[in-house]
Amino acid sequence: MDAEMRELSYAQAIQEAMAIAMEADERVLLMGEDIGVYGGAFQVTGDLVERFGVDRVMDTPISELGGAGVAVGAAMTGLRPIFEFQFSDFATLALEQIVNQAAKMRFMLGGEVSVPVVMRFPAGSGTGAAAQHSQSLEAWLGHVPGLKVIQPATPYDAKGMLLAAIADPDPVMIFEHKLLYKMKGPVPEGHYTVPIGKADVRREGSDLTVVATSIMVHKSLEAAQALQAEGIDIEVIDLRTVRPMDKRTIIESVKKTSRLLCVYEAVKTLGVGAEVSAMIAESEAFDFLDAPIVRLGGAEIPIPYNPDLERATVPQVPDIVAAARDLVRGAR
Amino acid sequence: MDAEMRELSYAQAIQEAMAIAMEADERVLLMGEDIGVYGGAFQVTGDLVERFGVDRVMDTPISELGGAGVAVGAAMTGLRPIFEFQFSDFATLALEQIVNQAAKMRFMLGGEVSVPVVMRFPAGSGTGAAAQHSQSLEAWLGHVPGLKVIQPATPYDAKGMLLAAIADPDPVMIFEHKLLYKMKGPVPEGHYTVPIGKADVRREGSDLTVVATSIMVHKSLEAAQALQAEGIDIEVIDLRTVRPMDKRTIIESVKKTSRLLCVYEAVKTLGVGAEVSAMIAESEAFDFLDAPIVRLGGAEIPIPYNPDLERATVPQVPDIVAAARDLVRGAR
Amino acid sequence: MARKAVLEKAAPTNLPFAYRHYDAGQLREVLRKMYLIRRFEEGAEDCYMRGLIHGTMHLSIGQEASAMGICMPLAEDDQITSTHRGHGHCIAKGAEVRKMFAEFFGKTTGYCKGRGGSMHIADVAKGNLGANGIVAGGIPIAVGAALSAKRLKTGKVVVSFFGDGANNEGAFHEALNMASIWKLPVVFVCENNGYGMSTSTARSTAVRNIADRAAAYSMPGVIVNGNSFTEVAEAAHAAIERARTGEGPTLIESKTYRYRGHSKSDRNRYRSKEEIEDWMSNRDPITLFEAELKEFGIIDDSGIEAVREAVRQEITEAIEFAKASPAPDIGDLQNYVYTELA
Amino acid sequence: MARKAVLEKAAPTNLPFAYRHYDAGQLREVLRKMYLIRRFEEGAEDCYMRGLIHGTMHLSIGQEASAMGICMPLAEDDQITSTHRGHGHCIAKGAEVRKMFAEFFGKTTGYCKGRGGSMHIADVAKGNLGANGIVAGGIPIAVGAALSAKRLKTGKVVVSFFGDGANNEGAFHEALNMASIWKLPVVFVCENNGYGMSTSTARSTAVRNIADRAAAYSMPGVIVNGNSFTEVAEAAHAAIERARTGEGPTLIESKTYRYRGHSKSDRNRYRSKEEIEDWMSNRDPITLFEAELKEFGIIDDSGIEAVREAVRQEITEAIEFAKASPAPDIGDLQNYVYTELA
Ligand SMILES: Cc1ncc(C[n+]2csc(CCOP(=O)(O)OP(=O)(O)O)c2C)c(N)n1
Ligand SMILES: Cc1ncc(C[n+]2csc(CCOP(=O)(O)OP(=O)(O)O)c2C)c(N)n1
Ligand SMILES: [Mg+2]
Ligand SMILES: [Mg+2]
Repeated sequence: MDAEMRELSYAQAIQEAMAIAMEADERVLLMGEDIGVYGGAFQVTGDLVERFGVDRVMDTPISELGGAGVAVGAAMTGLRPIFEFQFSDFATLALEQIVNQAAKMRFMLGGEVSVPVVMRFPAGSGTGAAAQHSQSLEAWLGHVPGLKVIQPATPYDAKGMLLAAIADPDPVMIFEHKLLYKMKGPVPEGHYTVPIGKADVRREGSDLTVVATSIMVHKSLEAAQALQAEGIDIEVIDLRTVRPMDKRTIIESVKKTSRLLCVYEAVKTLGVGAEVSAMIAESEAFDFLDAPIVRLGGAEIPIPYNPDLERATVPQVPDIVAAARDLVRGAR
Repeated sequence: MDAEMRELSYAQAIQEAMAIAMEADERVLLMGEDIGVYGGAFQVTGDLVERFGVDRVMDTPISELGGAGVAVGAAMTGLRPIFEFQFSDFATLALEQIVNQAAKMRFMLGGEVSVPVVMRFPAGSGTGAAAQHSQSLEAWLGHVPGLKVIQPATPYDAKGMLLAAIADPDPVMIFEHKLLYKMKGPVPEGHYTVPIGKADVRREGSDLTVVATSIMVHKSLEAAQALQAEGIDIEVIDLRTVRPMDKRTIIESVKKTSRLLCVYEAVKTLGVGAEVSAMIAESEAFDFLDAPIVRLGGAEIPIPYNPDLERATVPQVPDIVAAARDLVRGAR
Repeated sequence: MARKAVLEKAAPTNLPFAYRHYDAGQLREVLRKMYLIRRFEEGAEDCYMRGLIHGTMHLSIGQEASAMGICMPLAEDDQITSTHRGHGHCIAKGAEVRKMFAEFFGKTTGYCKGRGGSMHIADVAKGNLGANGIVAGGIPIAVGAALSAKRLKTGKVVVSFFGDGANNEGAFHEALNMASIWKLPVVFVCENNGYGMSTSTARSTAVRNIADRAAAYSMPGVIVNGNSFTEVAEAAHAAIERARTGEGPTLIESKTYRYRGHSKSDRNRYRSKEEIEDWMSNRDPITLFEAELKEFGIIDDSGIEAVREAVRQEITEAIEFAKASPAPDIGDLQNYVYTELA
Repeated sequence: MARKAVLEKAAPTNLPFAYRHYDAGQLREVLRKMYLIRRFEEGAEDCYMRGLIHGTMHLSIGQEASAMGICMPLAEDDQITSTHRGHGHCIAKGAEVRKMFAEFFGKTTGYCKGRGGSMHIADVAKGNLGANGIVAGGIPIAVGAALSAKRLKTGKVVVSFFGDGANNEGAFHEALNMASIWKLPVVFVCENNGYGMSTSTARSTAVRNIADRAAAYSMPGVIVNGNSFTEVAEAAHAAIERARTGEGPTLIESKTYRYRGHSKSDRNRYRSKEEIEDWMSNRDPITLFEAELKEFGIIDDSGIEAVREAVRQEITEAIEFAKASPAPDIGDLQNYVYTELA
């Protein structure tokens, strides 16, 4: 860690990125419910309202569709809004503006406008908030051309990818796993970007490629660590961007390891891992495969309230260990 | 075709299903924008209002979220509403009620209620209605436990699956391709059901399995016909149900043909074909595969207005022919 | 009965609505339930602090008169939709606190068998169609339930509870409009506690009173002191009658206050200690109700003590029941997603 | 100029707003544009019938005074958001009809390079942020543009056009509320043509006038005869001034009528021939405006004929331009999805 690195939490890293962007560019402003004096449902905006005032840290009424639409209109006309949803589940109210307007506007208008809006979605389970406050909906937005969709897994990436998103001329959707907010990690001071559209090989290995997203990156790294003792050597790729997907990095890895396991929290069916799997199955890496492509995703149920059920709903380290072991040992 | 079979259009078949259900059960009622005297944007409800009156064929205000919510509430309390969206694109306004409420209600309440609502979504491109009126969003809903999601491809299935949907105690989402509405086919008189969750082998073949959805079933059958002349023998499976998916039928077919091509109109990335591909790649059929699994899906763009561009955006018969030929000939 | 006689001797027209309309036994039961709500929430809060309950919760302490005033005039099979701040509505509509605690503890004996938690408690048998985690999510559902009542001619009335923050959601607008044009038997109850999370109505809402928006749907808009049981009950009674007789919906704005933070993550930086203190000392709904009951001779101090003691007992037992109840089996994870077919 | 002198001799206070406020040249230009809108749509309809244009289209024939009355008081760099029935707004805000026809023909010379078609025509350079295929979809976007105007201090005012049907969408409610609490420079213009597709306002909307809903957002609600250019312009002028001086939004309800069916699939079974006939014969906005112009001596019959001829010419040339323009290259299918980085 070099001199300018400090340990920051994921939430602090996001906050710092927003502060840097707001400092540098008058057009950047924050919108969302209770992001002002409350500091945001997850304290991500924190005290920014004190630094930048209520005109740039705007509490919106509880109006997700209208609020998102205001952000879209503002982005089309010169501002650079960052819109926070309190929970990604409430995106269900705003998809009209996100998908029909923000994503398609440039195309429908033949390239005459850009929509540089950033939307932030606290996502995922693990907080006991039950079925309407725990969903992982990144696959929906990953299905939509015109959007860019990212899932940073570390404080470093959260800051760098958010700064890249703010600089991006097109709409960028950021899914932030709530359980990551308090996770700490090294974060450089000042401005830097982490490119959208590049996966990251978090750990090199030769026996199996694990492509994981968001919090599952950490669980997969833990699993890899555990399997090391058994002599199983796992490569862990942090997908980081759902759309556009970094196919090359994954393909090269699978060509090397000949095995692929996709790990994600969202409902397994039609989750991001389905795309990763299908992409590999139609790529040149297909011929290198020595085993079926396995996906570990969320159970096919809404997220339950009871903590034991909740945990059982999404992949945990032992599940990853078992699936990886089976794949490498040829039990599958 | 037996005595009671007539040729009906897909739209007429749906209308007939609704009429039969309404005749048989007072609790069945229709809701939607301009479904009364206008007959529906695609003339699917037609003159039903004259037969059943405005209390059972209810024109709603232009309020998709509220309207869907009313249907959900009515379904929870004794009615059996069939809610028509004018275009599936407007589902973006109502996903809160569909996904957070209808889909999860039974689970969240520990099994204390059922939500027997049916929602109908005219979907797909080909009418020159451009990016906000041409989307195929079935993959989104296919990602949601608690929903059943179907895409009937023929008048026969449209009627039979709709009748199954109305009888189903849980929320069923029906995606109807607009270009199918005028397609004619044999439809039995009276009540019959086609089960939700069963794919249909529309054509048997030995060289390649094509899994197609909705209008792509017909294009795939046409392609199969064309390839017959080249001595290529294709099996075409009509997926029919996105959720719950009929894995067994597809797996058995691929074990037989050793090759899989998925054909669907929605944006390729994270479309239904991604799930079919991934499902096969992790199944026992993996070991039978002689070629990569190929997907033909929509281009990664919003649907353009210009008719030539519009056609080029989604798979057409020659694309299917070429992809199938390449797969069977080993060019891939 | 003796007390009722006393009441009848007093000049009836001068008596507030509740004291004309309900007998002493009923009024004492209202007091008991107001205590039950408060002690239930205090108990839940305590269990949460002690780490026995996970997730979050939204307490309605300070709003008990509103829940009771609205639910008292409802018939047993009338229905309600509730909110994230719904424990009061749930108890007022007849729920058993032990099954509520069991739900908080994530147990199979809970109202949702441990799947829903605080934000999804429902009691369909008693007409509570459920709390809701989505602000304004229950409003269209209530309209749908009212549509069922009308079409199926059940005679039921449906009440939709929601907060001041919810009135800026599109769902509010769409639902009230439909209820009005179709003249459905539904009563919209906005419990205005001054804030949607940290955002005051002045900062979020373009009208002074939420009830002022009723005119945009051609329905009566009524403002009541939400901390006065009798005021709330009187307005609810009228609105429910109106709904039941086919005259359509009413919007009631019940002005009240929550003492606790929005949820367990609230730093209370958007309001002053003085403001909270003022409501607690001078406008507490239970204190006000007790004073009235005593004034009209319906209960005395020892009677109140007995109520409190009974409630204390019931809460203690309910928590014990919840603790002792079995947790769900992990093997049942997939249950209740779809309706099990016979 | 001579005509202006004539006007000035008349008692100015008795003159309707437009005739006090605009000079004769401007007023003749308004007439020309009203004709341009109508002939544009007639031309588009004709091309559609002859199979030259695909998809569908929504014609605003009969509503020309509303589009012109609202846009006339706008400055060139003021902005609008429009609707599926947006050709009139587009032309009124300064668009070139040849680029509009080219878009209908799906050509690269069209406003959207053939990607958008009728429902997505925009002219960002002239301040038209776009038609919209989603009912009420443009309303929050307009509020966002007004937020930009306020924060970036551009002095711009934004007008959001929408129909009566749109007023029942949640987006309407949420957007008007936000515009009001933030006092944004935006004018909401509801063009009430009596129907959302087949559904009359009486059957869809719980208030008699859409403008009655303005009170729910503490903003002025103004009703005007949408077929009278001067009435519309007067209300628009006041609302735009109010917005520009920082006093916040206004809701204008412009009562008008569409002669054609909703879109090309309409069987017109929800209204009577007599009703349509009545509007066409007795309240046509162009006929009314011409009569006023003649009454005030601003134009005579030969002048009107010249306007018509010029418009006819422009339309013919525009269609030729569209026909002769190149179609997009299939190889460019992927363009414009993301912003091309330099
Ligand atoms: C659609 C939606 N947006 C935001 C939230 C987060 N949230 C939960 S409660 C709440 C405040 C609600 O305020 P109000 O309606 O006044 O109810 P109160 O909490 O005051 O009882 C917010 C913003 C949510 N649950 N749902
Ligand atoms: C969200 C949405 N719902 C439904 C439609 C289909 N639709 C297009 S125009 C229209 C009627 C709109 O009525 P109004 O707002 O009065 O405008 P008008 O057509 O009368 O100009 C409808 C229902 C749509 N485009 N968008
Ligand atoms: Mg509140
Ligand atoms: Mg209209």
